[in-house]
Amino acid sequence: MYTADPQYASNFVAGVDLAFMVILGISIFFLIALTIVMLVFIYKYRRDRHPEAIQNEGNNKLEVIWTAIPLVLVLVMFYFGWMGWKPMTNPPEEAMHVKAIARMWNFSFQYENGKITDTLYVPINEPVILDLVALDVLHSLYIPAFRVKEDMVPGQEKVMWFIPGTEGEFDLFCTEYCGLEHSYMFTGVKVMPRDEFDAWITDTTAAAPVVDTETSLADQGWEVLRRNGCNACHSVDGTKLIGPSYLGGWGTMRSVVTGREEREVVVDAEYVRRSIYEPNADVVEGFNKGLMLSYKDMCSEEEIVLIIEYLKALNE
Amino acid sequence: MTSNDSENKGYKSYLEEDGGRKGIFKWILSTDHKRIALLYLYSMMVWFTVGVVLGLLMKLELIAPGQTIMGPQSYNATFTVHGVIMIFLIVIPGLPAVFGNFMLPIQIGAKDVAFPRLNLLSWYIYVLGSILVILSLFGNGPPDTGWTFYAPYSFKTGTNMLPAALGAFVLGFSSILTGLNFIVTIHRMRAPGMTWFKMPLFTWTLYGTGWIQLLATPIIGITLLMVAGDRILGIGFFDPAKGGDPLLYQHLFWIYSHPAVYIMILPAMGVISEIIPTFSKKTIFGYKAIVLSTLAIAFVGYFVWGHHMFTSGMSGTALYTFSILTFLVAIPSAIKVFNWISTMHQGSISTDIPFLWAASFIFVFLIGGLTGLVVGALATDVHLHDTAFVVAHFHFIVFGGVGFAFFGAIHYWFPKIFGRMYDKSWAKTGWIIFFVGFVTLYGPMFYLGMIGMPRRYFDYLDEFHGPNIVSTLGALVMIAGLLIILTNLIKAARHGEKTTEMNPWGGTNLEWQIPTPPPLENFDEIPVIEKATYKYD
Amino acid sequence: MSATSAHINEHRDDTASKLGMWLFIFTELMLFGGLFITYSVYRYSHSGAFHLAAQELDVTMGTINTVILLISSMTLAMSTTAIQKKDKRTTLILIGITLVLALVFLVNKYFEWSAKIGHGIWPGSPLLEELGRGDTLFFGLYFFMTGLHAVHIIVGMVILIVVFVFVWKDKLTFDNFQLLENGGLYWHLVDLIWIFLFPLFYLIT
Amino acid sequence: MSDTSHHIVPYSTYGLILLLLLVLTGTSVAVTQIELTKWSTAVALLLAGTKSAFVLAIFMHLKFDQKIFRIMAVLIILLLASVIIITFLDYAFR
Ligand code: HEA
Ligand code: HEA
Ligand code: CUA
Ligand SMILES: [Cu+2]
Repeated sequence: MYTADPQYASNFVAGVDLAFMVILGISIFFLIALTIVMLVFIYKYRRDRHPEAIQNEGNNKLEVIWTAIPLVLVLVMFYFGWMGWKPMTNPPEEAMHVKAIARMWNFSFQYENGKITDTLYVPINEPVILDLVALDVLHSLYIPAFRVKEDMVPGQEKVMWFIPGTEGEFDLFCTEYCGLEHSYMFTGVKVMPRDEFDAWITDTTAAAPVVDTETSLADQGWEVLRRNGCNACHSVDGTKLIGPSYLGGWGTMRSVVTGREEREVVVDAEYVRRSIYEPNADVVEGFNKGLMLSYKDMCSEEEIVLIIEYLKALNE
Repeated sequence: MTSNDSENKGYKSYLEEDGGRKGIFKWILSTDHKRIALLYLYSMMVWFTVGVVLGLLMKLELIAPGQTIMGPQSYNATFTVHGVIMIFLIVIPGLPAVFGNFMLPIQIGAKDVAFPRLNLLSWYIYVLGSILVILSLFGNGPPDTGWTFYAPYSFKTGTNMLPAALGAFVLGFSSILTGLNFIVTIHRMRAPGMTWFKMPLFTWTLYGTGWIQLLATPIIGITLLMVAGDRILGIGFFDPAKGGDPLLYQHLFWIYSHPAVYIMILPAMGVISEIIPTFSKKTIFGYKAIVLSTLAIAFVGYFVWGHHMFTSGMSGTALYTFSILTFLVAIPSAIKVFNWISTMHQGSISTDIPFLWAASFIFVFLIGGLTGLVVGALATDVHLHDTAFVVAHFHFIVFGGVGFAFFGAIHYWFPKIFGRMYDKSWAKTGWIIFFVGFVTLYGPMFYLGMIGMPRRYFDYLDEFHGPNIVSTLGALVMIAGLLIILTNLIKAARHGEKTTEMNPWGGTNLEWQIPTPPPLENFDEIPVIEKATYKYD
Repeated sequence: MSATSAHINEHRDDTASKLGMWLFIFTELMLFGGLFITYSVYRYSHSGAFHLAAQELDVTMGTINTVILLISSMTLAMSTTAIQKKDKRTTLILIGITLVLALVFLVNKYFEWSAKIGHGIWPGSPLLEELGRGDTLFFGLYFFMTGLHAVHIIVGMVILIVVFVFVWKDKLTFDNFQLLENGGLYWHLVDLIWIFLFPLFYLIT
Repeated sequence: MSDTSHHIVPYSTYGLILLLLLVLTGTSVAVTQIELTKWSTAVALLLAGTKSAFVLAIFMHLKFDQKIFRIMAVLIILLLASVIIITFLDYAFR
């Protein structure tokens, strides 16, 4: 949110907002001044009040003045814009690294200890460096409250950094158009005190798929699907999205295209596994190749078993 | 258009002189620059209607969070086709092809453009390109890449991106040929005495525009061909998996598309520079400064493309160079604004409808231009890039600028073109409704962008709801205004009161010194120009 | 065409059509300019791979083609002299030689390309995918740029054939040969581009 | 209506230029055989630039035509060069 709150949400807010003030200030001044002058002229020199125009072809002195003044003003604007931006390019040497991974259409964040989440958790008042990774197409990571944004380009290593300054939850959007569910590619940043963060990051129970007996296997399978963002492309209710729906798939026959060949396969454990690890090997007829990436690093064999349980449960 | 009109007037106007052809061939085979101008006008009206409806659909979708009238795929296709139509089919060719074609030869005292048949061919190419764009709607579904066709998404999507890109490629040809034609016409066909610094300012802006069309358009042509190569042959120019660099695509795209925004705005500025002196009954203030600023915009405009890529990961050096160049290109625009307002000073101003459009142009252009400065600075653009703020900036300047100038132009030259007059009070009613709707529609988007709503979002969080409602209401108001304006004009073109008055507004350029509507070859005898333009004495 | 519109086309302005041709040439320059930008960027970021990949190209073949194009440019330039000297026969012969040379160029190009394809190198071929990114880009650019250049050769040939016929039928004469000159300008442009393509692809080993 | 008095270029001029172009081509091929490493591209481009200057001036008659054509050609080549240089402000400093 846009506020003049002295408790800045990140270390960049002050610089960026100063640039805003300066540029918007000058702009609004010119807008109002020029509009008023124009309206006054239109009123004062209306034809019925001023029937004879007084000819005047120009004035070189004036031309110079109104070239020079804006020139100085834009240089001032440039300067403030530059100063607000410069610190963004200089990440500190010592900082916590988080790998931010974007794919169609979700973010995931991987911490130094291997923990993966779909929301970004960071400790307050400490520099954080995000290593930006895009797996398929361009995405862009934008945290309005922090005034930071950087595109994520597949095949390029880029970083962004900030020091969060206010506790709380903030929005995090994808701002580079990336296809169907671009507008649903958002999540949050949670800024918390150091001790809370330490407790959270060492608590690995939430991340590993421990087979607990409390929740059913199928529910845990759903949890896996949700965490990996599969639902962006696969529906539960049979609607055709980017990929085939989960509903009514298990155990049936499917026509798939393997390479150039068409063939019929049964949806069994092997098929599901292959669809997750080598999604482009067999492409179900009517869907496009190349849209899904392998989830080999993100989804373990045990998790696939849970997913299969979920698919089976859907058939009931 | 009855033929015995000519007997009363003693000459045959271009509307009656049909070259002995029949039916529609009277138009589509004519090489008369004035008829070709009208061909462009009519075909653009069709696309324009489509574009406006698509814009309205988007606003309706955005009236509330969640899905309201269409799904995400349709929304993505809608803004893509809306952008492609508006940019490539309406505002880039718009003013040059319609009013440039009609007025340029007349304003410099020529009988036609240098290559009349090439001129007609350009129109056919335009139609071909627009058909390709429309074809992209069928088959695998309309393209969903945004008008920017950013790689690598543009060759990953399964939709019909290729026909749309090819359409843009073909339209580029039309644009190049028009520019070429105008430049040669201006160099070779000025009437005796029509020296460079006696040329009307509209002609000057067409000259600047012509050069941009000629020298920038091929870049997008080749870029789209490369994308086609990536899609069809799998070459991998822009495919990161094959070593290509998606950022290079952005460079190439904007090397064209930034200068393209000046293709749009320069003729618009030209129109304003015509209207203001006429209705102030006063010589334009600082003629030479305006000419020089036109050339400066055309030239410096080539070197600022990187301001669309501030967050893409360019080198720091490139970032601040582009930022500073962006600020420099704003100066010549400022010079123009100051000169326009000074022209009004001590004038004798008639607030007829063309003048109202021109004055409101200055206001919305100021907003659009000044917010361009906000996104031109590095720190602020990092926050605002790809948010609703940018959408507001370019609607204010593209359609506030070019659209307002277009309406100004059509109201200004209407009697000359059609030999008929529209209803002035309806025109004013339409204008005020349109203006109010316009500001209500796009104003809230600045705020939305500042609080962080990304663009190309089919759905949004609840916190963005309020301003979006206002904006949609504004759209409805504006469309009402638009309907009034268009109905008034269409009605007038068909049944409006006939006029043969040569100079209804008291203008000084050559177009006001020939009969209304103009005869086939504009001038019986090529005029000899002695006076400077915009001279009132 | 009616009498009136013929009237418009009646006057002839050679400078205007020459200017038109030059403007078109500028457009073409920028078209290839986009590709040269692409080339220089990738050359810069994959310079090692470009050097190695270029060894695959046949310098002799490239040199021969350069020579052919240069000669054809000269013969065509000479034809404008010939026509001004009212020497129709020489004019036709010179244009004819140009056309033959253009054909030889294309035949050479054909053999060059098919040799590459024989080695498993074509845009998006599996071999390129193995060879890596620099090679993919180098050969992508190679095929694209020389291909586009070849298209220009073909267009140029069509123009020259038209010119040839017009000269033959005396539609172009010593005092009215702007079309020949424009065709020449176009042809020299094709030559001009090759002058840069040749060192950039063949001579960077 | 043609206001250019056509300058008839003698055949020998064209022949001479061709000879020059061939020599330059030979040079640039020869130069790449010796290792100049980082200079070889610069030299090749310089030679190509010289060659194209000859083609533009003589074959394309810029030398004999009105000045305006020369001005335009030079400006456009400068424009393309500036665009390339500005693009490299990004790539060279990444
Ligand atoms: C007609 C079209 C047009 C015109 C004329 C302009 C003019 C300008 N534009 Fe705009 N622009 C677009 C169309 C246009 N733009 C479009 C379509 C996009 C979005 C593309 C997309 O992503 O889809 C865009 C996007 C865009 C961006 C990228 C934003 C982003 O994506 O992050 C930027 C950034 O610098 C920018 C800047 C400018 C500037 C500085 C000017 C300047 O030329 C404006 C100059 C005018 C003035 C400054 C006003 C008059 C001056 C005064 C009254 C005097 C006082 C002034 C001073 C003190 C200097 N524009
Ligand atoms: C000329 C350019 C132009 C025009 C006129 C418009 C007109 C409208 N636009 Fe715009 N719009 C774009 C160019 C334009 N648009 C572009 C380039 C994009 C970006 C696409 C992308 O992201 O890829 C965009 C995106 C865009 C979005 C954002 C999508 C998103 O990011 O989520 C929205 C949202 O509401 C919108 C709404 C509208 C509305 C309601 C109208 C209209 O309904 C308003 C009605 C119009 C008028 C009242 C008249 C103006 C008059 C003229 C232009 C001249 C007339 C000419 C002739 C008659 C020949 N548009
Ligand atoms: Cu990811 Cu938009
Ligand atoms: Cu721009």
